Amino acid sequence: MSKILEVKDLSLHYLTRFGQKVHAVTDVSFTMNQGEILGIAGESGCGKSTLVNGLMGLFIPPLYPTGGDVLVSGESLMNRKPEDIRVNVLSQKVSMIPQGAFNALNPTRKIKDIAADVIAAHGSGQSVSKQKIYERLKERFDLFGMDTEHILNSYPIQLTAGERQRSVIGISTLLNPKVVIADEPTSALDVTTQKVVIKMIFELLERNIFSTMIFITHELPLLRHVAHNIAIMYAGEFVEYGTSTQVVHDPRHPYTKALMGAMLSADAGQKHRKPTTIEGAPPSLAKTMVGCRFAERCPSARPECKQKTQSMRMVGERLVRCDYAE
Amino acid sequence: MRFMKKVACGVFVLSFAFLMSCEKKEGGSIPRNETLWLAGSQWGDPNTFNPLVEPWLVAWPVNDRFNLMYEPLIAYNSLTGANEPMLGTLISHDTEKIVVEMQPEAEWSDGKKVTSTDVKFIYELGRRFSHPVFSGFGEFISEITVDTVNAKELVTFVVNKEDRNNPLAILDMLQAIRIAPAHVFEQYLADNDNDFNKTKDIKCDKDPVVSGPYTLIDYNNERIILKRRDDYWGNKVLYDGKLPVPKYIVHPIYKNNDNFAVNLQKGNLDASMNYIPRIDEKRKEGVSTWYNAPPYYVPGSIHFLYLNNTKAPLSDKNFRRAVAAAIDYAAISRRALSNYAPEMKPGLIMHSGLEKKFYDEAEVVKHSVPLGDKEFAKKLLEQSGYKPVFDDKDVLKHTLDPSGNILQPISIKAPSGWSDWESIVKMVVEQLRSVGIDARTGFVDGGQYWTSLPSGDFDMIMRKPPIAVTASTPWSRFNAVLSSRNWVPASGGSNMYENEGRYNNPSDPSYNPRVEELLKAIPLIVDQDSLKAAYVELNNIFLEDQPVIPVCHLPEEYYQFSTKVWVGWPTEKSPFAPPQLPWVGVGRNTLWRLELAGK
Amino acid sequence: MLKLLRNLIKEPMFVIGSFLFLTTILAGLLGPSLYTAHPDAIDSYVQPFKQYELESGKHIKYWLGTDDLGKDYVALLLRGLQNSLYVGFMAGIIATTIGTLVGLFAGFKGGIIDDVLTMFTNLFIVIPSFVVLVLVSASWPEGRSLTLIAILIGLTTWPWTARSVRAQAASLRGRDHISLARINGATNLQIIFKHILPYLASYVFMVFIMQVASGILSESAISMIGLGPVGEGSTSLGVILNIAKDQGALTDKKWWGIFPAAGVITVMVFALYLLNNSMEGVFNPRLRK
Amino acid sequence: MLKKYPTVRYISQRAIWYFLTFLIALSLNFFLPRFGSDPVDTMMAQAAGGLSLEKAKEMEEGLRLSYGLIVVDKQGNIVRDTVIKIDTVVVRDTIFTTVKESVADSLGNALVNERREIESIVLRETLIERPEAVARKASVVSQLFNYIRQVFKGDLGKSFENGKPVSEIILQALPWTLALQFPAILLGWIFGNSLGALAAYKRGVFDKALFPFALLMSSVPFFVFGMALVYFFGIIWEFFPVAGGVDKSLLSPNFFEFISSAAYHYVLPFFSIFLILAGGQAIGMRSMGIYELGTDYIKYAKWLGLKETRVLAYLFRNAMLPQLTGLALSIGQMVGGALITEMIFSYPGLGFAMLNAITSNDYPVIQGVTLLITTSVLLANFTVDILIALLDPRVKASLSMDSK
Amino acid sequence: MQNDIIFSAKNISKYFGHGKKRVCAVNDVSFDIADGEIVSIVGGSGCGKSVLAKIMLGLYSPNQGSFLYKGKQITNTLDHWSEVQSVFQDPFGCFNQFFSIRTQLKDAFGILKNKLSKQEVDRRVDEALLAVNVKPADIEGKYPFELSGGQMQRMLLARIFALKPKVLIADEPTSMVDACVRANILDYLMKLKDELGMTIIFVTHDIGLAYYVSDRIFIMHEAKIVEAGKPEEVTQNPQNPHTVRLLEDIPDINREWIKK
Repeated sequence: MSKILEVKDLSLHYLTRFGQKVHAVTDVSFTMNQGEILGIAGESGCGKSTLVNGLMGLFIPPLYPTGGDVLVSGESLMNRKPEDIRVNVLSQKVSMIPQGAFNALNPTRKIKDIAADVIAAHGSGQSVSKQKIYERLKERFDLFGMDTEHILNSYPIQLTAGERQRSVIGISTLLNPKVVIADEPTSALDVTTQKVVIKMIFELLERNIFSTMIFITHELPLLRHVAHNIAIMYAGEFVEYGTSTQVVHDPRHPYTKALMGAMLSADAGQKHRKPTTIEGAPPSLAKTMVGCRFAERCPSARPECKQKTQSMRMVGERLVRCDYAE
Repeated sequence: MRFMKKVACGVFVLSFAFLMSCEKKEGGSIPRNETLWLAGSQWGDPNTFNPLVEPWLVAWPVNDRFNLMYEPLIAYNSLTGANEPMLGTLISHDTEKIVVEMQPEAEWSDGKKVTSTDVKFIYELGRRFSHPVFSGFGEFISEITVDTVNAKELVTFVVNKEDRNNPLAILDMLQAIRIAPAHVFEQYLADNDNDFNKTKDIKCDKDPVVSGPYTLIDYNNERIILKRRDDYWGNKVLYDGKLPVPKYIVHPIYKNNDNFAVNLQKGNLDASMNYIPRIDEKRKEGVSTWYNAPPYYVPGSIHFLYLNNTKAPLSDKNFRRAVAAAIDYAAISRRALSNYAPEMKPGLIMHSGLEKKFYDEAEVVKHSVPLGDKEFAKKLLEQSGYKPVFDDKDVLKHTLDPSGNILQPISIKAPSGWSDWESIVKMVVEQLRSVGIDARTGFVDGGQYWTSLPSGDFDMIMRKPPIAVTASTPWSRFNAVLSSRNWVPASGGSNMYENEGRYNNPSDPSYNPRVEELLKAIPLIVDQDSLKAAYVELNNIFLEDQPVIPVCHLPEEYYQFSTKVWVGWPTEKSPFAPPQLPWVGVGRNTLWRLELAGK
Repeated sequence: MLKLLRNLIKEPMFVIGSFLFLTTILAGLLGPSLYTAHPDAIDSYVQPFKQYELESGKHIKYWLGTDDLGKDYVALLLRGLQNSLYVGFMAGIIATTIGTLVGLFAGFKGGIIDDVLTMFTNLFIVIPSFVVLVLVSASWPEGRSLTLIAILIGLTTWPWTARSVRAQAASLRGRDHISLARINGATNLQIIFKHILPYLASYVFMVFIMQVASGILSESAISMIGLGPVGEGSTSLGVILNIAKDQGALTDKKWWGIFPAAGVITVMVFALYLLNNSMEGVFNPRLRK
Repeated sequence: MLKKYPTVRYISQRAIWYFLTFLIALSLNFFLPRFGSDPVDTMMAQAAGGLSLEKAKEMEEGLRLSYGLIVVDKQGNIVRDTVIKIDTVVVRDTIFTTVKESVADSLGNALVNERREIESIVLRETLIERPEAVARKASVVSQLFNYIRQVFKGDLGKSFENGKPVSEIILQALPWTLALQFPAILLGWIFGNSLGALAAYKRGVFDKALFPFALLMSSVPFFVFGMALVYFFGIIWEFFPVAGGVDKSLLSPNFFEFISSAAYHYVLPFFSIFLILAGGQAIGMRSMGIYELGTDYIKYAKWLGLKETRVLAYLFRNAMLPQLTGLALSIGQMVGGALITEMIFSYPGLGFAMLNAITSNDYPVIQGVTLLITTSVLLANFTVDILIALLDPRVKASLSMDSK
Repeated sequence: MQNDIIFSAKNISKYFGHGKKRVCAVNDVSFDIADGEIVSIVGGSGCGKSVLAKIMLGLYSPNQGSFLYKGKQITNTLDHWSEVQSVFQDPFGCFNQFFSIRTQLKDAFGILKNKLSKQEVDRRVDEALLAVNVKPADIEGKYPFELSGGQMQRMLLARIFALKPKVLIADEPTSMVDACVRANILDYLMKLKDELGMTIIFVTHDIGLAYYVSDRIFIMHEAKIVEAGKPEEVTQNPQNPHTVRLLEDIPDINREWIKK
């Protein structure tokens, strides 16, 4: 088991158009080994998407790294030229499956052309014949058990939502990336399609197209089935980080507890269980914050929580950002 | 995408190559030092060069009185008043008949002689095909007879005593109607089943059969090019065997007033006949005119303000006279006309040129109101019972008529966009209002202008009657302004194409039959004293009644030339030809006298 | 809203644009009362197209010279500015009103009404408005007034507004707040004016600005070819240019007859474009990044 | 049959729509000039000076006939209706006294030898009925149908000014206009859009410098820019000719001579259209580009590490499609503005022909030119519609879905 | 019993378009909904559940079959809406950005047949706000864009608390909010039923949520109701394969969902 991805105290901020500094990610650290699937969960606006850009080394203004480091296979992504990142990192080392597959595909290009563009962008320089590229694509897309010819030769608008999502997955993993980041790949889909897509990702894992994945969603139950480890993110910080069983079945951080309490299912016995709810909204990331960021909404908050900045500590074999968690 | 890129690249490369090739090449252009560039007659696209087509449709130099390709029997010299020979020589003219002798040497470019057959052909077209343009034949000429004396043909035009009885008009025709080759057009007619309209559709632009010193070699929308005919019969007969100097004459077609001035100053154009403002400023660029000082040009026509004589208050003679007195003619010339109009004298007879002999200053002063005399105008208005009403800011509100009713504002029409007339009207309005006449500008679209003129739908309107300086001036001017021959009421759906102001209604008690009598009589008067007496009498009636207001005397045609390439132009100091471009009437004589500059 | 306005004020394009435009408006409104020379007053003693005149070494009589008749160009420019603005605003108001009403109605109603109105709108878009303007102006029987020109421009340019407003209104039609208003019992008029128009207000305003600019441009173009307004006091900037060009100002190197008026038109239009673009940047969040 | 080929079906639908629009434009073109004065009246007033009333009437009838304003039977003879006109004629009887005066004697033989003075005037009114054969005026509708028929025959009438068939005038002017406007608009569009896309993509200094400049360019009226070019490059520095399409002194030039002279005259008018158009297009493309930049597919393309040129190509291609629609819609405006440029440069194209026709109230030419402009704008729109259907898979897909 | 039937649908169908383009959204559906029930309509996207909800709301009328509200056809939509109200999916899109929340809550009273006095309206708005745990002072003078998504969704519910309609049609009110807000909303739906005895039609694609709140569940698939019954029956003992599929596809933490 080798370390594929190491994130050390990564902090990111971006500037709004009027110069406001937003600290979207603060002190995020984790390590991923070959073959590991990490789930990151959190409410919308918690900094998940900014983190994704940071993990890919895409510090395109107005996004700037505040501090920390990201290492992929031991190579740092910090302070590198965008062109270097583009040629050496993207699609090959770190790749991304975005949410909303419909909008992610260039509407005026056929799937095969978009895929060919990816190959061309990371080619060794000499041009490969169209025929060869097509064969390579066909081989890869055949893995998904779909009408490959139809998909490759279609424009995105001619495909169904599921086909599009699968095309995106196919394109993103075309160059066998070391790490795949899946950013809410299923959140716009209904439950049935969601399952199909997840199955497909697992198919790729099984075939060793890629082996390491970060899966971002706000559906904790889904992570329970997909991820080995789960990190809960709140207001730009990881608040709990542990194995999926630990986090889902035995949450320790008050926020994770609240999230789990709010989950409902069709299981017997769940009927008329009062779900927990969290009042209030996450704090604005544009302000400098003192103390626990969840303190305002925490049901078990103590007066000192608002002053004392919390840091991650081991609680029951997982990391929790709460001094009072047990 | 790639395809688009290729197209874009291709287009860029091509256009770049295209632009790189932009050097001025002399190659196929005609040599400047053999070419005379003249402009100002042809403004639109040339369409046809058929001499039988209506003059307003045919292209230069077949239209108007241009004698370069087709020639008339005689040519009128507006400087001397002489009728100079062209295809014929004027032998005699009296009140009964006009006799012209054909030039025996005159021949067409195809070698055939120009004979009386050609003359009769063109003059009888009007009768033969009821053609409106050549229609004068019946009204003015009762008969054309030919006698051969000593192998010379004498053509006699008999005045139609029964109809118009006007030998002056026949003289005008002789120099206006160019003779076309009868044998050519009879053939065309025969080819077209004698259908005159079909014959008119022939453009006559390829090797036309002409009698004049130049012939058409090329034309398009940009210019018309004529080339000298070295075997022109007239060189020997009329010009002591000399050739006209320029080998080519080019008429560039400028559709924009701007282009004339620029090209004259750059030396691209040798002479033009259009209006160019502030000509004195261009003098340093080698542009000259007949006179070196104002008015620069030779006046030849009068621009009028026509008044609707049938509509109150303009039906009141005194009101009209007040209007004439109120206008500041000098200011108009200075501000609106670049000083091209000489000092204004009242009446229909000009105090310059050949008409001067009919001008009687004492009579004019006696009968006319003083011009530009606002006090006089005010007094006259007051005496006639008109009363201006001013508001508290001393701005004229309206005018009251003698019975105390408010007069409708008097609108002065002019076609919008004719900037010199617009300027004149603006100034007249200002001046009339200052004496208490409620006048307004009424600029209308050109179409509206031309429609309201003959129908009489106006209060006052700017007008230049289409009168050329010919043997018949100033009679033709009096006739155009005063004739009640075809009088019809205004705005009744009937049009008048002369005397549009509807002066002298024959069925009105105030009708003055003397006007018509004199208009009929003058063309028949031979004795110069009697003629002057008649003109003075008619002019006095005009001055007393003031049916229209003469506003300024301007040249009939402008004539400015550049000395950058060609010199030897006629001017005040060297008046060997009239102040016209070397294509009109006897003005073409200039062509034999031009020299290259710097030689 | 306030925040958007505050952002707008921070926008340099907006500041420059509004400064330029307010300057032209103020010049048009106050100019004639500050600069009292009458635009139609003819100085019969100066040369035609006098470049400028210094009197007694100090007092400048003609800042920008005179025209061919001896009229003061500054006074003419102020009058022209006033008239061009009048035509621009009038045309803008007419086009925006008609366009907004047609667009709102078509976009809100949908269905067959939308189809018919859209077809009608497209018809008028593809028939070049310049051509219609030329045809009508050229054949208008009585003197063309400023108002007539403005109305003609307004009547030929409304389809642009209608088209864009329709698209916006149609996208709003399906929004939930319209459905909510409906089940709140709001009438169609209430929905249009309370629940659609406010959303389009900034957009309509931007379109209005563009219509004013295009009105000014169209007027100057039509005047330039000699089909502009006629009659006392209706001198517009295009008319000044037309007269100056007819009188040979361009070819006689009398630049003061052409370029000040041309410059004023350009500055006005530029200012309006700046305003429009800066507002688009602020009101359209996609461009904000 | 057509269902199988949705694109063909779409194109034929558009063709029908444009044809209907054309008919409406044709009617507008017919009716608008008739707001004003009767063209024949105008011609008569200009040409009939000095004619007798009978001749004038004959001429007027001839003109009306040639403009289809009166009804003709199958043999081509004018259909006449007999109208009884009742005129009130005031007959004046004058009683003269003869006065012998010296003035009379001096007037020569032709005049009566005595002058008579009016003693009194007696007025008598008489009613006269006179039958008159009046040419039957064609109704507006039949005129319209006649006009449409003529237009489809290619007969646009004759110029008032020189009797030249309008179609001939247009055919002579059209190549110049096409040669000027087509490349200027096309290249201006391509150049402007490329700059705009680049500015949107690069932002930064390039954008900051380009944007205000492009905005300024797009706010300069065509004719103002044209005049500035004429003034500086034609008159002050005399680099280029200020008027015309080709050297007027060329006599039967060979191809190269003609082209080089034409190119020399082409520079200023071309750039005056090209630069302004490019400015406007750059502004439009820039905001389209910025909009597209925010879209997910561009983000995704960047995440995938596509080459910068490729991302730019995505951007250009997709932002171009709405720009293409914009081009189609605004081509009428552009052509209108560009026609004025021709007037400034006295370029022998349609715009200049129209200006001259306007100044001389030559309605058939005005109508002919405006009709041609409208037609070509419609054709351009139609072409762009087809182009979009071919270029944009979204439109294509929606077409085939519609036909399902 | 007959009087207690709120909605009665007999073989209703609704389709859009004509000829070959015709799309059937609701196909031959029949059901009765009794007073005071919470009925969930569950199905995947495009199954026709939203169209059915709109028919109930009177925004569409069926092309075929009879659809009765309280035994009568819906003729006057304004009358209908005074008793049948709705909350929508997107809480942000539901409010007009240009008016304050309070104003818009008050505007809602326009639909009621008996006009209330100003004081009465104010009182009921305050009451409704308290019912959804919002202090009236907190939203005083606030505009929609100043609130978070969760708060906005509560405002929509406050509107219902204020109007007190007989029937509420909630069309996917939870699909665009985070998990914790979702629970909140369901709570209020229960509260509406419990406290005001409202009949609630709850449209969702998540059978888990339906199970949690409903008295009855309709499973829709391809424009038809394929299964209907009590939540326990439907979830514990599904008869239709589509129901089974819907249940299986939900990732439940306590159940095997996918092979790793």
